[in-house]
Amino acid sequence: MERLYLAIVLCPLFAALLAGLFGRRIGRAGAHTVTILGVGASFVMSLLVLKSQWFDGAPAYNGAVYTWAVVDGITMDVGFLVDRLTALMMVVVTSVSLMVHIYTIGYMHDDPGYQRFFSYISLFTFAMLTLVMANNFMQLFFGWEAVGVVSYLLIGFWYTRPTAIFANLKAFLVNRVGDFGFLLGIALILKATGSVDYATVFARAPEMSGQTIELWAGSPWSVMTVACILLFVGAMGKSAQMPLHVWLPDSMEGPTPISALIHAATMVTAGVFMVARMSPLFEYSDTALSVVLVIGATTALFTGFLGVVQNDIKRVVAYSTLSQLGYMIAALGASAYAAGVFHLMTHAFFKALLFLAAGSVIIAMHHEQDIRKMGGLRKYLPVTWLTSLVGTLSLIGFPGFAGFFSKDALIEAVGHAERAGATYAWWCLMIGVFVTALYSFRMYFLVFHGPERLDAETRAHIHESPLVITVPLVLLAIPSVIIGWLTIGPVVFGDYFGSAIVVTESHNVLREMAGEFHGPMAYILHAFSAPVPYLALAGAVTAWYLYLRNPGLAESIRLRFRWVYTLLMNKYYFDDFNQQVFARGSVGLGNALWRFGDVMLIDGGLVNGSARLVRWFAQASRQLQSGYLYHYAFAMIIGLAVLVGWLLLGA
Amino acid sequence: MIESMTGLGTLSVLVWLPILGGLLLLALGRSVSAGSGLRVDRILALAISVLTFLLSLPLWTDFDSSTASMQFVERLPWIRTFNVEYFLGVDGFSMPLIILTTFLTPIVVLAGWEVIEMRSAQYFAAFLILEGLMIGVFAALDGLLFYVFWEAMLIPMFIIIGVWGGERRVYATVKFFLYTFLGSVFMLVALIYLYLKSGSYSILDFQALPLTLTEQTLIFLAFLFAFAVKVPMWPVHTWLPDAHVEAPTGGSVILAAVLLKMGGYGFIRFSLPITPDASSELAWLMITLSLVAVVYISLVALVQRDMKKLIAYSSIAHMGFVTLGFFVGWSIIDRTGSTAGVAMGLSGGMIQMISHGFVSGALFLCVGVMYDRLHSRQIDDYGGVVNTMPHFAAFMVLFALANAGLPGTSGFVGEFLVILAVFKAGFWYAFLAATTLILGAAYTLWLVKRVIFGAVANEGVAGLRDASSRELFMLGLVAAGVLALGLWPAPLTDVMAASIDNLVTQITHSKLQAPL
Amino acid sequence: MVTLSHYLTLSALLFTISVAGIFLNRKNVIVLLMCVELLLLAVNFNFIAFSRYLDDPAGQVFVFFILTVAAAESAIGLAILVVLFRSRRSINVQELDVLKG
Amino acid sequence: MNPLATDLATLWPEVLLAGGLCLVLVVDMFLRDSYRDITYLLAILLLAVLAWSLLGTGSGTGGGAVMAFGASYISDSLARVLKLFAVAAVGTVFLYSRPYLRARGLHQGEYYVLGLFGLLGIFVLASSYSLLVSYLGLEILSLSLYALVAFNRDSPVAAEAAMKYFVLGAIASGTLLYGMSLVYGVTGSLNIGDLKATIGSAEAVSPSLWIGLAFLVAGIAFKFGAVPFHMWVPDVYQGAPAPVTLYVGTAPKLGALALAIRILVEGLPAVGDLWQVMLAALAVLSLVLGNVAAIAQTNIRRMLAYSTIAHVGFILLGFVAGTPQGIQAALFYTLVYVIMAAGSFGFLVLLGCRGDEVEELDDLRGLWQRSPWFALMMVLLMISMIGVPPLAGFYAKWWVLSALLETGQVGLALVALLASVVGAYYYLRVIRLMVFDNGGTASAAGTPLDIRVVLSVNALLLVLIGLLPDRLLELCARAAALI
Amino acid sequence: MMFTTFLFYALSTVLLAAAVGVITVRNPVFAVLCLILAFVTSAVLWLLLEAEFLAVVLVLVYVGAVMVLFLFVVMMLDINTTTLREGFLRYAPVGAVVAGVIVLELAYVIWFQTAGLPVGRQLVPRDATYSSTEQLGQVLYTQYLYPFELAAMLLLLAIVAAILLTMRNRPGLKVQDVSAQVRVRREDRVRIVSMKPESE
Repeated sequence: MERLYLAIVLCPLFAALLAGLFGRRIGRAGAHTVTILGVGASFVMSLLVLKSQWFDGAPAYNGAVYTWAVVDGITMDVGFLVDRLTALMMVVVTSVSLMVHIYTIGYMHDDPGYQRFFSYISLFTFAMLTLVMANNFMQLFFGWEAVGVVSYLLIGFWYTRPTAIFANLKAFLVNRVGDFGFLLGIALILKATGSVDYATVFARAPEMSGQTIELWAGSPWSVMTVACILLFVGAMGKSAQMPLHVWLPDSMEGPTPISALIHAATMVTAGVFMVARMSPLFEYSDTALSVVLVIGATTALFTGFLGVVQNDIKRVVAYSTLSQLGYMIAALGASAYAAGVFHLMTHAFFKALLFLAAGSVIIAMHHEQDIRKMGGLRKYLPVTWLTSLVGTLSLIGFPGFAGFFSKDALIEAVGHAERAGATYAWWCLMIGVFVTALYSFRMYFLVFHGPERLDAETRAHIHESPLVITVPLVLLAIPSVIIGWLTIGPVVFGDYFGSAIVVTESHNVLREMAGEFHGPMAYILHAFSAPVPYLALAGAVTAWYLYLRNPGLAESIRLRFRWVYTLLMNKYYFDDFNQQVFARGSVGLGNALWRFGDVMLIDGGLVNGSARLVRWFAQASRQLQSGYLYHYAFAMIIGLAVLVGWLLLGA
Repeated sequence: MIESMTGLGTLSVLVWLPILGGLLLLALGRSVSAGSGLRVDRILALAISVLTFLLSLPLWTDFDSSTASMQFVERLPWIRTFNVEYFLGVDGFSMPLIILTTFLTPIVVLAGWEVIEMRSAQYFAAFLILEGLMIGVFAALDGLLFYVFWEAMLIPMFIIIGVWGGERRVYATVKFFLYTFLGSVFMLVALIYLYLKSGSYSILDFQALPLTLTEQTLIFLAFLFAFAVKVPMWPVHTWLPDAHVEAPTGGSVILAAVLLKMGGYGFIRFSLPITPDASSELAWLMITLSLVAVVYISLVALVQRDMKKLIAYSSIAHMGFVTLGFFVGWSIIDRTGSTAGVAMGLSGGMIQMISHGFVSGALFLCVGVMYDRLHSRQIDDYGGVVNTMPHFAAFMVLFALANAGLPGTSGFVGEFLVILAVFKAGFWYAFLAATTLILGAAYTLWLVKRVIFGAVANEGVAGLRDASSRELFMLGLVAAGVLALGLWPAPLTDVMAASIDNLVTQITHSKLQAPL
Repeated sequence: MVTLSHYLTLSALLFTISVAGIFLNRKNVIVLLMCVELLLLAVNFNFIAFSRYLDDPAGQVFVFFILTVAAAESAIGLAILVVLFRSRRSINVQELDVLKG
Repeated sequence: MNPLATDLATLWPEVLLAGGLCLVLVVDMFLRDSYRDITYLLAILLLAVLAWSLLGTGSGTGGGAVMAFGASYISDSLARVLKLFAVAAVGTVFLYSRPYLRARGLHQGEYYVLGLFGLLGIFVLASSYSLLVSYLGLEILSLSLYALVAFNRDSPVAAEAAMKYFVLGAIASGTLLYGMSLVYGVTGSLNIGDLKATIGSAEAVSPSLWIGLAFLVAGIAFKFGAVPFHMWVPDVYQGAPAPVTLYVGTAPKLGALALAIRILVEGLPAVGDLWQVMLAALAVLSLVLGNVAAIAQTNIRRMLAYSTIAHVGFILLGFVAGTPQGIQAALFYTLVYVIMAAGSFGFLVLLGCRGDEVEELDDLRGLWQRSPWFALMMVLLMISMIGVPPLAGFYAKWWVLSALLETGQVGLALVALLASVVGAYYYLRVIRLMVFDNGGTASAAGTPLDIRVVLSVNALLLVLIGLLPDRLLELCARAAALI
Repeated sequence: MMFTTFLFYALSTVLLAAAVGVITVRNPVFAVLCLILAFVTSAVLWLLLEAEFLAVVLVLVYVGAVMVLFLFVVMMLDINTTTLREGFLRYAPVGAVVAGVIVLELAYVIWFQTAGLPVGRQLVPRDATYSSTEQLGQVLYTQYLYPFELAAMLLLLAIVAAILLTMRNRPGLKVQDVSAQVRVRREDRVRIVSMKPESE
């Protein structure tokens, strides 16, 4: 079995290396064949793993591949922990990645960096797999940073665009802020448990929860709380939770496929996965969970608002991603890990779908991304239209669609949770439902319905995208509809995860809900007794009224609430704040330290200062050597007199 | 304790082969250097350095990593009058550093391959001699022998910077010389004092010598002067940026990759084992200085407009981790009362040294590659290099990421271990140390953004030709090292483990009681 | 009653006068040479006085040699003086200031 | 065998030297200028014979001290070593000087004769065991030096330098004599052995002895050229003809060392702490002033003069330590210094021996392009002067420091070190001018082979000593062991 | 005794006055004369100390030879006597201070810190037959042979040096070249001219 896991990880890597190093030799076709084969292989194998885990009920595998290092008696392995959670993630990652690979053939087919791109996304798949399959923190951190780097490279893929290279630097640095906390969290865990290996750490979690640490004198904190919060800071970075969410919208500077793959389906969900993976730790700290809950809910709502005012098609989807991530995180915060991960899965499909659809639209519009310049595309892009309708419905949680099950479940779970901030979170999420529907359908209507606002020559050439693009859309549309129906039972309310996720009884909201769960159908019906569907519907209708029925109203509203609008347009001024305070601040500080500390004090004062002093002294001493014999003699006599006097006085 | 052997062995060969080779080159002089009809100097230099590297491999392969005692020992009387010996040997600390040296020297020779037109024979000769001396420093187990090699290194470096350097080379090289010279004279005093106490110059005897706390403190400070300048630690670091900026590529590489390591090595070989109690008394100072180096210097690096200066400052910041890792152990013992984590800090520091050798060396090579084409080190003169030099850009980005401590590259391992260790000493230490994740990434990647990425900035950049196969080869070699060390540091850690454990027992055993 | 101290004092005074003469002299070098002779004279006084009071001939022998040396010394000194005058056309002490700094 | 015969037998080096000297003098008188080389060769031959015979006896029984002439003459290992090195130094000086003198029409036999006279003075000092003999030796040395400095009769600066040297030297010897007279007055003896014997605790507290000591120290310090009795050094070094500077800068230091060791260390150990204190003060002054003042110089020889003063400070520190260690260190330092000085002044003579004088530091610019080998040699010399291993200069400093630290005088050690760090600057400047810069005129092109070889050997000797210092260290240790 | 004391003081006064004169008088010739005076007086003082031989030597050799040499040089290089002397006056005070310090230091020791000095030791009475010359003669060539020889070398050195520095053979100097005289041949001296006899 171990060989299989290794193969799953390495296939994409080798594919990436081939495409990257020998791209020129093997050519475009070669590049995409190799990588698609690689990812495809690991997708198939992941399915096998899932099967063996789920249906054959194979035990979780936890083994080392090789010993990375042994330091101070602490062994750090590179190895795999494959249980049902991992298996699920592997399938999600590889499948979406496969779709994106195929889709890329069409999307990038006239880009000079074709091979490079394939190599990158394969490399990403490798990194993501090592992340999810890791069985220790060191490797987790490795994957964690690796995906970050690949996303850095991919956001800056079009490196000649100033915006792109600004965005990728920003993304990397903001992620680094997260990793900063993450690394400290790991360090704390090592300090507390003396190991970085999941199994050992989880085993020692109980004793760890007892310990306390003094961050500053006289304020003992529960080690568990501090560790979990620190780890969660990492998650905030990767999964773009407020206030570390600022990088995600800018990351849309990258090519659309990676927006789908990395910034919607997989990498950004790493945080969710990580928290779920760490459930044995988080369960010991209500404080930490509350933090998670509140942050998640806040992100879910407030980034949703931002989606309403965006006009760039990809940015709208990006903000919706942010808000959906908020949902997942909130679910985790409510100890409904399963629900979180479940939403992660469904979201992976429909959000990838939406992105790819958006990409399809963008190609059709010849890289025009402003939805105000679109409209009525339905008749030009039938497939795209249909699939994105499916995606949108799934996103807003239209009953029966995948998104419905996941979102409804997690909202309910949050509702059940009794934990500090739970009610606040519940309200955020509820309003969020409305907002989601509003901005999703706003985009949908503006793009596919209503009057055509596109210019003549675009209209002349516009046509449905080729098969390599539409097929992935369709392939993604299917799970977006049905996956929820099929899997909610076992995954959320069943014990699919088994030991992979640990929830203490008192927290186990899903267990409570499981009582009322009588199959998907019943669940749908039951849902109508709750406000969620109506809110979604309301949102959709509002969107329809404002943006199709009489757009003037939308305009007038915007004018009425200009300050809200500007606030939203400026994304609550987060970016400006960071730019002014952190970027400017550190540069200014650096300049001050350099010019004053190094150049002026140390170099000017100490080093050159002493040199100048010596030189001055030297010049002065030249004056003593006047050249006059009598001065010389005088000096000698003085010296003699002093010597004698000294001796006599000394006596 | 040490099986004494007479006659010259591997280490002597490693020390003297390059030196003699260098002298040979000097003797041949003009007749073989650039401009002369047949130009064999560089080939000769390359041959000698590669041969040295190959001869140094047995150190690794035949190394017995189970013991902390010295290996490949050579012990001959040298100055009977003062009981000074020609005493060479390696343990888990010195061996990797020697390998690093022998590995990098051929690359340095390659770096000067076509670039050095003026007095090339002397150039290569200087580097070969320097290599021999550096190996000598790492291999010497006799205090005076160590000092001799240590000081002698100044001469070739002084010449290298002064002759083949940039505009302000004289200022830079004199500053370099005087700074280091000033530092090391204090070490001389300490060595003599230890000799007077112990009756021998053997470092091992020094380590076994019981000393009072005041003695230890003074000796520690004396050594600190010497090593802090070499490392360099804030606030005696200002020679480094100047030296780096003015030095030729090869000089910068050796300077950053090996010479700075002498300081760290000195701490491990002298300060910690010889004056353990003073070290624990003054650990707070060392930790503070290291943290200052990490934060302050990183911020300074952020605002540099000269690539070499930037990398020089980043070197200082990274070396801060070395000293941090070495000295955090004391405060760990204070806080936790156990030695768990001390070894982690030490090995973290050691690995950081090796890794920094690779990474900073590589970065200076990259700058050199660009400088050879555009003859500018100013960041503003570049931009969009990737458009014209894709292959080179790939390497540069790789090394930049390694410099930013990306897991999978060597840059990560040391910092990771050190931060893990430091956390045991206290949250806020770790907090400050970990800022390097952000700051390091900030200055490195910002540099990359301004230099490598973006549209072609000017016709100068537009005219660049991509790295030649020679340059790619040498960059590739280093890259291999960076990745290997990052993906599988186990071999290195295993080699050091025994010596580190031994050191831990040494330093935790107070000298104020009976000798060890 | 003339004691040893008297003679010593006398020589001390001579010594001082000659020294003072050397560094006060702003005129010509030849006076410097004379001062040197005075200096030696002072020393001779010491030796002779001591040898008398110690009743030991060594002191007188020493003086004998000092006189010899002094003669040789003044010969060379005067020779140098001549050379100096030939090349400079002056033996003014204040003009001997080419070498300085 | 009557006592006089045995005395003369022990006296053989001086006899040989004096006899040979007269021979040279006589032969030279009958030579036409075109045959001056014969004088030269005779002188060299004489020195060779001396060296050979000294080696013959020196290498034998290390330290059997033999007295003669009523214990006013001593022949011990120290004397032998000093004489040997003095012979070598003077020989080297002669080898260096010939082409230079020839190029300037100064090639007269008197140069060699006076040189040999100086050597005789050093011999006398080296094996003098009585104040009287020391004084005579000192005068022989000094008078020949005065004459040598004025040797170029047509050079006004030389005459000025000679006159300054003479007057100050006369004062110094007067001071020395005054001191001797007081010591004689207290102890009633001129014999060093008797001094050591008679000065017990009672006499040690006699203030007049102290004053005498102060006068003695002043005289010795002048011979060394220690601050504040150093004023003659820069002027003489700059004013004298280069070969004479070469002579003045090398061999006489051995004489001064002998004077100091015989009188202070062997004669007046009872008041050791007093002269150690005085010498400490002089040493510190010399170290600081010498190193600092050298920085501001533009004339090479003047700079080297100040560096000499600094080195003298180090030598005196050896005496300050007072222990046998210290004396041996001082001896070693002096020997090494003589080699270094011979090299660096010889380098100037070499550059000047085609007629064009090399005076200013700037003349050295870019020498490496024109004559790389000799630039390298000079670099070695300078590095050795800084005291950077692996050159001989380092071990000299190292030994002195060891001696100081052994007696716990850490402060002095630190002062010395810091001063030498400051000093490093101007030696580096020489290297920088020769190696880093361009322009300048000096060149070793067309210089005769012999002098080239001598210089190379001279410089490489420092490297040899640097790599294998043990022989010389042991030699010095044995030479000064009996004190 | 009274007489010697008086003599001592008188001569000392003269001596010191002469010494001061050496360094103060304007004309070097006078300076030399002062110096000679000083030597003569001290010679007499040495007689008081029963060092007749040295006293005689001082007068004969020193005054007779060296001082004459000085005088000769002074005359030879006629130095203008009107050289400034306000320099002297300007520096006199500081000079006086330093000189005073030295004198005080010495006097302090000589009079008050006499430990170790043979002061107040009773003079060994000497009978009329005693001769310091004899004494010197006895030790000079035996005990002090070595220094004596050295002195010889020293004088040789002085001769060599003096000649080297001062003697120079200028061209056009009227000297007799013996070898030339010996080498002369008849042809150089006699010229035979043949002329035909006059006929009438």
